Amino acid sequence: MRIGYYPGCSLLGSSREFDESARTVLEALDVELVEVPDWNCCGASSAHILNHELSLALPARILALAEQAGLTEVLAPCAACSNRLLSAQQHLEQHRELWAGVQEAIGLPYKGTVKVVNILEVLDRLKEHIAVKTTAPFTKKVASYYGCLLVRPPRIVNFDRPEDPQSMDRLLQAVGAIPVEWPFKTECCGAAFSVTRTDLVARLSGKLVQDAVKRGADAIVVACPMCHSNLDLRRAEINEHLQEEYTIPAMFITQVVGLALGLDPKALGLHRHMVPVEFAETAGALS
Amino acid sequence: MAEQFEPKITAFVCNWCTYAGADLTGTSRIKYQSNVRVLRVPCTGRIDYMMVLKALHKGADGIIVSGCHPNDCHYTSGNYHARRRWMVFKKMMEVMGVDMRRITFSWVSAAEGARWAQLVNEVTDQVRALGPYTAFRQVVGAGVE
Amino acid sequence: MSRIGVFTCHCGENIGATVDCAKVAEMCRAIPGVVHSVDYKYMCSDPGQRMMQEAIREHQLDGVVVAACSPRMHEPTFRRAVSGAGINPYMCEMANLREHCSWVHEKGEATTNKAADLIRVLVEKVKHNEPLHPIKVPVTRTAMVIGGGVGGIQVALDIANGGHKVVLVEKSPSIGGHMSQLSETFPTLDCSQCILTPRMVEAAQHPNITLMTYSEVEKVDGFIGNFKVTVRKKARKLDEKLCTGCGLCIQKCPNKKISDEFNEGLGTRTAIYVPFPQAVPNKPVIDMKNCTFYKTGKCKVCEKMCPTGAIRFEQEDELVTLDIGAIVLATGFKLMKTDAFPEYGYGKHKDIIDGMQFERLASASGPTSGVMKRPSDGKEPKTVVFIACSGSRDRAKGVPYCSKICCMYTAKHAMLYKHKVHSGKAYVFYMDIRAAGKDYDEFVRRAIEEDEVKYIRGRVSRIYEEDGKLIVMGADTLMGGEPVVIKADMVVLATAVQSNDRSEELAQTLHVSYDSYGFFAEAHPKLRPVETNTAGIFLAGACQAPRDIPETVAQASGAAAKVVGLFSNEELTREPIVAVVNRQAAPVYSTCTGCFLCQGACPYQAIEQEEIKARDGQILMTLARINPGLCQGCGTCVATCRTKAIDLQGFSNEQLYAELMTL
Amino acid sequence: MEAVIRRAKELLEKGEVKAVLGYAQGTGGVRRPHFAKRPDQVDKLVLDATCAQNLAVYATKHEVKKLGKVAIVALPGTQRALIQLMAERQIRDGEVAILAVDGAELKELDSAQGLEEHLALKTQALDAKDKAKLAELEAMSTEARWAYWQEELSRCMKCYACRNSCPMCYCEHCTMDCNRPQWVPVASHALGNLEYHMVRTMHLAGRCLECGDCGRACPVGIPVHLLTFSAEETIHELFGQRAGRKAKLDYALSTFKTDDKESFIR
Amino acid sequence: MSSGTHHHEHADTLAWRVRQATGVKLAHCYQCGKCAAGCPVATEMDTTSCQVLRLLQYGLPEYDERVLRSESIWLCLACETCSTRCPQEVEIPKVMDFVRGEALRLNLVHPRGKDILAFHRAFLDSIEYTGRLYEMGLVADYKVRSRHFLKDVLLAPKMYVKGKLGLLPHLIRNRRGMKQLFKHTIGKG
Repeated sequence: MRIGYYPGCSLLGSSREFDESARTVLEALDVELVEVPDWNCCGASSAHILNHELSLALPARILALAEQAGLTEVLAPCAACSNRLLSAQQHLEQHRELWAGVQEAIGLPYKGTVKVVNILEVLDRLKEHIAVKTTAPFTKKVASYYGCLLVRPPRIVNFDRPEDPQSMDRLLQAVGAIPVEWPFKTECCGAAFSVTRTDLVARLSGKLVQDAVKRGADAIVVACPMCHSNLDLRRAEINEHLQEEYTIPAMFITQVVGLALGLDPKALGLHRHMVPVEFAETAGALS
Repeated sequence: MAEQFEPKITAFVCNWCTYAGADLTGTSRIKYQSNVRVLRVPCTGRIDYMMVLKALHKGADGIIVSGCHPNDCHYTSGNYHARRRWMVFKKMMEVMGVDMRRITFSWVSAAEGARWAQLVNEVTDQVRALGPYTAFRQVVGAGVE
Repeated sequence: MSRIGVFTCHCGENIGATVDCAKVAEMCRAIPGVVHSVDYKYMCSDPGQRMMQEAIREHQLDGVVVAACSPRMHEPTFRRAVSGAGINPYMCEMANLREHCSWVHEKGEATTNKAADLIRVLVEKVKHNEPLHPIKVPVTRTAMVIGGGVGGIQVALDIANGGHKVVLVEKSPSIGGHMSQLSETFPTLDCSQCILTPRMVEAAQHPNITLMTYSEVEKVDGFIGNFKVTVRKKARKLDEKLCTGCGLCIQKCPNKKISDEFNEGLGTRTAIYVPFPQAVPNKPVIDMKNCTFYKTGKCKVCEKMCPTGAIRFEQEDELVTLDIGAIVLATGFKLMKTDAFPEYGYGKHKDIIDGMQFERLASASGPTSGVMKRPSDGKEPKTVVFIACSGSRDRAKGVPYCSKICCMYTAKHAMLYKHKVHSGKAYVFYMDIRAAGKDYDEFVRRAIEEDEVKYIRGRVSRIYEEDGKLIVMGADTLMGGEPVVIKADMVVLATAVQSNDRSEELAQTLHVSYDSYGFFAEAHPKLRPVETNTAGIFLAGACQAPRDIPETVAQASGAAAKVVGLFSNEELTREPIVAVVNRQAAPVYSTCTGCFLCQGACPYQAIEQEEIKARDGQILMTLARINPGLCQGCGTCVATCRTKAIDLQGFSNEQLYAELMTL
Repeated sequence: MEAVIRRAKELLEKGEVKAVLGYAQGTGGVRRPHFAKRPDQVDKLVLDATCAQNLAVYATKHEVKKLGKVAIVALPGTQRALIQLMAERQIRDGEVAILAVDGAELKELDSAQGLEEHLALKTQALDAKDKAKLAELEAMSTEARWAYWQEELSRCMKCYACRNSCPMCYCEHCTMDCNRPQWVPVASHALGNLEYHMVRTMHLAGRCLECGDCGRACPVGIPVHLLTFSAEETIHELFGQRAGRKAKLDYALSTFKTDDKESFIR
Repeated sequence: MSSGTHHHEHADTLAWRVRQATGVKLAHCYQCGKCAAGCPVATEMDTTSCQVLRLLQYGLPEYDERVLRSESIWLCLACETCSTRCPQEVEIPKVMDFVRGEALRLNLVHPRGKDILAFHRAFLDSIEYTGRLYEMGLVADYKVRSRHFLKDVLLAPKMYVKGKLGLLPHLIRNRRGMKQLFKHTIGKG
């Protein structure tokens, strides 16, 4: 399988391990990733909060570049990125009158032919493959955390079901994990307020951490760098807010799959977490 | 003062909505121009395009075709069938070069007395402004009837 | 050459003041074919009518134009008058000099001329009028009522008491419908079964009523007064005549763990069963899907047990065809299921139930004998949340309409709960309280004021489970949308009322129209609420739109009255304003080409096939034939017919052509 | 071609059909319809690009019907005509053996259902010349269009060649001949011609197979086919359906959608 | 279809501008409160989502201004929980987006909204110059703009150790293109 790849900014920085683990795992599954040449930031929430046209142009440039590179499908592991790309794409689909302006802005032709997919969709396709290749079943209780952007708004992403989604759970079961019955799969973690309203993030993400532990989860599994940084980078604030030391790690789905495939924890970037992943499998990685 | 042109307007209306609506115009004593001659049929579904052609044949300068609003048809769907027929008829007439500004399709319900008066006045004024439909009259004239 | 009389009416000042009636009468004398033309102050008055009749005789008139008010006003009057003088009523037309002329135009020559024009047009029409005669259709005076709920039972009883035969068809093994599942009824809180069961028995025993339970309508042919209905009697696997209803078979049936429909899945039943103790008829059916014998070929315990040997394992469905004069649809409704709500857990929480399930929990005859126990663990719920508008008024995930009965039954449920669990807390999330009805609002106020049910105005965004509690996340819009979280033991969703399963299918079988939600459509939303657009088929109850019991019963009696009215004569007479396909002598037979393009255009399925056969029975041609019983005279087919083989009596091509040619 | 002839011969020899209707060499290079009633008459059959006429027009004629089952060499236009005729109950299944010819491909069918499946695979498009002409008309002013047709129709002499050539004008008693009332004047004068062509167009709207025979048939070269074409295209635009494709009657003008657009209604 | 003429919100109201820009018709909201009920930050808001819609429904200048000046519009996380559950399919986040833009344009941004704004500005600047987000730069820039110099001083080094904070920005090749892109979009307004 050959597929376009748009890592997005945070996978170059705060969520490097997502990029690393995604690349490692997909390579192990014989997927060839073709990085979108000279890609730019999708604009995240900032662009669409401040300027509508900008929030269209930035994703449009990425998609146009992908088209130019002859890609028909682009994987955007970052849920925020894939959501932005999809919304822009759909909006442009419905408003052809905007194309001229956008194309002028990005200085590229835009055809809107590229299909944007998220990491779960790609892994789901490889489920059998993964099952076969699983050498070290990840026999932990996990809280599968989808967050907002993977499933909402349904009319944009139309992926899985908007409430109590199942795709990640199925995937986790495939690698031996035991998903706990968890009501907060799609509760918001505080998202873009990571820097500006850390207090809010602490409260919202705190609720998640607390409940996941209460329901016996050993790890929270995520597919979104924003969720991850809020649950991992912000753990100090969370624990302070909850007045308790929560050590449950937040792992990227790609890391979990990676471990199950018996890949090197370091290659999966497990050593980069603020909240250590103190499972036997990863012991080596953390020394 | 020069005699102003008085157009001949023929209206085809259904019995249950527009005819009743026109009755209400009367009972409400709303005045409108007297150029219009109303032909009553049970339902717009009954209105054969031949009738419209014959009205033109007899020198109508303007034509009104009106019935129940969608959903209100006394016969549940006669007006829907009529609506389709008109769409195709209108296109055919346009292709033939007939001036469709002279044919007005409308919905007037039994409750819309004022609307009927307004419709008749609008059409009458519009057609008066257009002047006599000489193009068609010439054709009729050329035919020995 | 026709001899037409024109009678111009002044209508006092109404026409006379604006139109010069004398002049009009004068002008009309000049119209070829007009042999008599007069004007008169009040043509509709007795002397006016008498004058007209004398003139008809004196001048041997064969057609009449009355130039007066709107035909929609006095056409019947004057048609009666002329027929009194011995000419066919349909030889009389009216020119509308009042509503369409004198009342809407200024006095003056133009107006007077217009008046004359209007008459001229109708004179030409009358010249082409044909004497018409009312259409007579024979009526089979047996009614069929489809659906044996409270509505259907009421219709059946009313018609039967009116002295006519009724066949009551019910798809389930017993009549009674939803009402038999209810515990108490609003706003009186009287026991549902106590008021319903006597009616059920009465219906079963009524000499004029034939019950066909466990039966479904399969096919309907014919038209008003003359339907042929095919009913499938599903095999009960039982000889009803032999069965005494002793219930021994039920006691002994080894297969006891089948989810019980009557108790909405909250209880269990056996494979051979009667839905509920008061069932009518009180005769069991074997549920083949779950019967051990049909699954394994062994068992037959019931057969061994049955003292009268009534069990019939080999019994097959039976098709019965009946002659029916009128049909009443009373097929009721269904409730949206709790699994339809993503944000409420897709139905995975046992303790989130729907209204009908609550009725069973509250019912003395229910699975808990009326004791409040929540389904998951049988514990008594201390806090119960009721959510109105679950799926109703929800264009996104439910239905956009208001289900109408929920406000009331939710209040009732909260009340019943409080009466059973005094210490309990009852919360109701609502958007509006729609309690328009006799003693309805008082009832709701009682729930709030006396039983201290807490009403919160807001929708619930989400429900999830935590530590055995259901966390209900709502908001109070009367406090600016402040979030309200309630930890509940049980949640009752007042789920939307929907049209019953297979209602579209049934509508198509009967050729009645239905709305986009599958509710049957009434012929006129205001003036013909119990009729359908198909003559002879009527509506009662929630199959038309959400309805409560009083409304259903009222409408049922209304429908019954319509049927009894229809049955009051052996024949029904109808206006002869109908379409006809022309017929001519052989070898032409008709100008109809048998293309049947007209068929689709008919709103009433009135166009049938007619085969012209030679003596040897060989089919010479197939023509369209219009069933005068079904045709309502819209004329859409006439305008559709290319060869003008179809014409509309009273508005024929010749009449309209003649009118047009005088313009 | 050979395949067609071979099959035609077979059918006649086996007596499966009473006649085969196809094309034969006419005078001056034109093709004329040819009835082969005996195997030896089959050799006359030709089939090439110059064969155009819609042979379905004969399928409804008494003379043909009373022969019994006949085989018809059916080019796409003829195929569409035949299925439409079947939908309008003018031909019954099995009454005609259809030798459906599409380019080199030959397929034998004898039921409407079979035809529907066959036609479902085929696309149908106006020929470029007609498309262009329609566009041109569209572009004209109302007055210009009026003038154009007046000019064209001035040559019409109501010979009814267009009517007779049309497979869908099978009515034995055409409105034109109906005289109670005489909606359309019989005489071939400006009004009579205009109304005739208007009515013809309306009668074929939703039923025209766009075979173009009417236009070809006109002895004075009036492009009457453009009228029915534009009507048919209108139907397609408005209601997304085409005549001559369905086995079951689906006539755009005897059905409706509650949300049919009605922008034109005041 | 009906003879009645369609009546739109008055052209100078915020509601009307919302409709023009986003296509969201505020009249659709029937104030059931489901949005607020599920909103993760409803408790933080001075004006809950359904109140915001309610105020807009009035079309009164003073109420419009109350919305524009509210903190709520800056607290909306665009998590789309409300729009996903709204029975009337009102796309509330779209409304919030637009209203924020208006607050900015009319210079009515709530004091506490300014920090959030600062962050987004810093974010976009970072992209404008480098094409990709330069987190280190962003944080620094944000601190300057928001004057929260001490925020996250403890976190940054940890991240650096974990290799999560590159000291140098990632640059894209076609930076002129990026400039042009900004000029043609946000640069216009």
